[in-house]
Amino acid sequence: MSWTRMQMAERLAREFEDGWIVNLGVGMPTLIADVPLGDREVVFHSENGVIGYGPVTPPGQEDLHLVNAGGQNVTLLPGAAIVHHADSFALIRGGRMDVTVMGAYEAAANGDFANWKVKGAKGGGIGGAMDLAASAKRVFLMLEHRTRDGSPRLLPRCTLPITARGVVTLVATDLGLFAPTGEGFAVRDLAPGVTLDEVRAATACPVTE
Amino acid sequence: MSWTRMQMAERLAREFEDGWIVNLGVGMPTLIADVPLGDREVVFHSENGVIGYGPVTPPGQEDLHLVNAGGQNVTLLPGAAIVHHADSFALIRGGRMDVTVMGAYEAAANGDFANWKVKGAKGGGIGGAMDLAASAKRVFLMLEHRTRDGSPRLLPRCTLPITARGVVTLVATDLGLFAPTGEGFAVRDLAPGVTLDEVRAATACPVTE
Amino acid sequence: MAERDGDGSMTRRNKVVADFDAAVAGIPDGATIAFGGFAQPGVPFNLIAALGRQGAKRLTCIANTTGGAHKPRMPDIGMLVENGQVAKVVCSFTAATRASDMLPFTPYYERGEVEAEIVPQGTLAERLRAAGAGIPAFYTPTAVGTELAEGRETRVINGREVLLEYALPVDVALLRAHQADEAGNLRFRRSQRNFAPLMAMAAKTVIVEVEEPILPAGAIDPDDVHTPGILVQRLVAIPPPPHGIWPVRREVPAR
Amino acid sequence: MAERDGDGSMTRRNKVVADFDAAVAGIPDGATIAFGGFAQPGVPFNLIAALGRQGAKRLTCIANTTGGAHKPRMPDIGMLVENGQVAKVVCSFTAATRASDMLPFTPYYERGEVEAEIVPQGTLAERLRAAGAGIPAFYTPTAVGTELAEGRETRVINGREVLLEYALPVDVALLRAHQADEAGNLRFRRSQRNFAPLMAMAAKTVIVEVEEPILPAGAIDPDDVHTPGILVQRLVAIPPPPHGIWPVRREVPAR
Repeated sequence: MSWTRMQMAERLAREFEDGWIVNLGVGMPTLIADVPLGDREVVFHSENGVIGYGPVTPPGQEDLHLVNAGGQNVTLLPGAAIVHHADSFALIRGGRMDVTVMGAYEAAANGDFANWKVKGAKGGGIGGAMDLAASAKRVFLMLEHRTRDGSPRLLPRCTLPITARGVVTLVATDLGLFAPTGEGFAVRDLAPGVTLDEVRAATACPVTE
Repeated sequence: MSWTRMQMAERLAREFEDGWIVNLGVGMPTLIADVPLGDREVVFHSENGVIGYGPVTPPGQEDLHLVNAGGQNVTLLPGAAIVHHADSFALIRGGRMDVTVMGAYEAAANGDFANWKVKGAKGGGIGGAMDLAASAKRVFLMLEHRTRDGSPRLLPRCTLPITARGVVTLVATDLGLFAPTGEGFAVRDLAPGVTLDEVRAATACPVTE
Repeated sequence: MAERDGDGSMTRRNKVVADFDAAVAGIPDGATIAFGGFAQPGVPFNLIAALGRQGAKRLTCIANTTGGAHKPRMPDIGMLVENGQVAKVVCSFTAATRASDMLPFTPYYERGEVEAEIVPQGTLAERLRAAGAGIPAFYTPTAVGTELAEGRETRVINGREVLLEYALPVDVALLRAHQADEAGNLRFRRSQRNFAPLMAMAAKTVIVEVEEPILPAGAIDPDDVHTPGILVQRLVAIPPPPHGIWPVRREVPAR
Repeated sequence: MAERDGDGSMTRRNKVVADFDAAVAGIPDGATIAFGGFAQPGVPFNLIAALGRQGAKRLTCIANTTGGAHKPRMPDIGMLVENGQVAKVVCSFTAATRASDMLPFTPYYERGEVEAEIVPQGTLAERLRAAGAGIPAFYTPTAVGTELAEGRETRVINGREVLLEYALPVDVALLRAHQADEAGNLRFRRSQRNFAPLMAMAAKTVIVEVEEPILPAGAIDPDDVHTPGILVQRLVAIPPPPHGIWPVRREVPAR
């Protein structure tokens, strides 16, 4: 039984340490803002200059002046601050993000990853991904282990144009939690009922325990 | 009869055009903030991030949180804004100053000037002078025409370490108002009773009408 | 346009113009225009609509995105593209974040009718700031090792490879602010701020649609100004809907 | 010092320390320390005095000036120099602006007991910002053609010669603010702001003396924060005089 997206979010959030500054990318990673963290307190940073945001607002209560990186209307927690885009990316490039969590198309054994351009496209969508990937202390990825047609997304090397070189710390997929080793991926956790053989069959490079 | 410092300030202020952003340096140039400008409105900018300041505060009414570049407690006019040092120098380097008015030790016919280091000193005082000199649209200087021992301060080339190359627009001294020409200085105005011969005798390079 | 570069004054010069059409009057063909906004907050919907009516051509448009993947659709750069006004865009997205979404801009780009320069978002912000700050170029670790850095100048500083990036100057910035005073001082509300202060720094002419009635000079405390008025040339107050365009709840709540 | 680099959180972690001595505890010998302030506003008088008592040695001190040319004299870098704590200063003034004034720092410098790097004020501000913004180097027209540019790297960009300048990273920033909340968000009053936000960006540890009582988190509107709390580690409220040191009218009213 593989993990749901929410379970992937919960599993990654277990890695957060108290006091971390956490940047959540567009898509799946935004689920993490709703994961209860118990005693741990982290500060969520959004690339558009929002420091200290909380859950998505319930319908009808949206503040239309306030969105997260995914364009969702969110709340502010006490102690929040707003800065402009250059200051926001100063925090990113300046190494203040303890972790950035992003979606991806591919993750590679050498720590590269790709999340901005699909095969055959003329353009793409970079957003803040290259800045975050280059400068966050840790890069966590969330992605389905295989594409819709069953091809592996965890590869020896990326086939798509990369977002940054050698930066990936952890990769959460529906099958488990993995860390790139250079040659392949090491299992950090498996979804309940998922076997190592299943992961190996779904991965294009060596998977070690 | 040579100009007083206040008359030098008044003469330079006559050059200001309506709508200019004006940066005033430490010392003599601060007098300019008190010159009445009639119909013309200019905005005074101070390097420490004060945009739109007015006259020096009367004794006893100082706001100790607010100083101009010279460390004098000043007032704010309606519409004033405060920015930090990097934004303040962004305005300077970004070419937003229509004019900067500075004191100087020497002004040269080639448009160089020197105002940060005296002869034989190991160190000096640059402050914002090099940034302002490099990037303001116009550089006006205010200085005594001669040193205390009678040596000329208007020279073919500076003898002291320069603040910037070839940037001087106008020089106001106790004897008059002058513009560097490359070879010497052109008279733009003379203090009442001062003759061209007197100016020539006090200047180390050609002075033309 | 009437303004000199960087023209501005505190109070006497009236920066308030009558309507959106007056606000965008005189923007010439070939201008480089920066548009504030990240998702909806800060997008100058009314000024974009007016620029469409005004008709300036061969524009270079700088913004985070070209817009248009959301419902309901609001005035965006994509509309100026459809209107034949745009020669080039400089954006951090030239495609939608979901592969299933198609930006109105994209087919024009794929057919080669509009040029695009894709720039990482932080580099875009920093290049705008650099233009406003008189910094002609800087080095950044962002995009090193990627396709974007191919053939470009890098160097190693403190053991790290970094990429040379140039300032991105702007002719006209079109912005939306929450409050403004007659001196042009601006305040933004929440994430409406985003690129606006940087675009104001980078631009020769700054035109702002303002959500609240324009305040008298001095009504904004000098400590609370987000963008100083000396950078701003034209202000226009946004009328209530339907005459003014205001943000609406999106049907699809993701960028 | 206990903090990790860039450590910070919103509210639960208590950033308020009991007194100035606790605020500067653990600053190690050899640290690079940035001091806020331009003339009097923003100078962290109390933290400087505490650093003198604390005794850390071989410090590199970054500030606009080393202070000390004014009456009455207030705690300044010059005092740390006299106290034998300083190896080097990085300033835009190493001499007083009036030839007739002598900075306490100057004779130590002239005797070679303290090193100095003189930096144009705008370059100093920009180098601090660059350090905080992850920009390792940038080009500027400032100081081109002067003695400061001799032997250094320049290039021509857009027809203009510009000088390469490097980021100036900081270990500890000592700042004075007007207001702070428990999350570390700061507000400065009037020209007190000056270098402080940039030094906070550039520093691993930011220590702030605060003029008003520390506010609960959320008491400062997020739109009104000058320096976000995630950059700030230690706060201390300044007691009224004579226990706290406050600005006084200067006898000589020029810098």
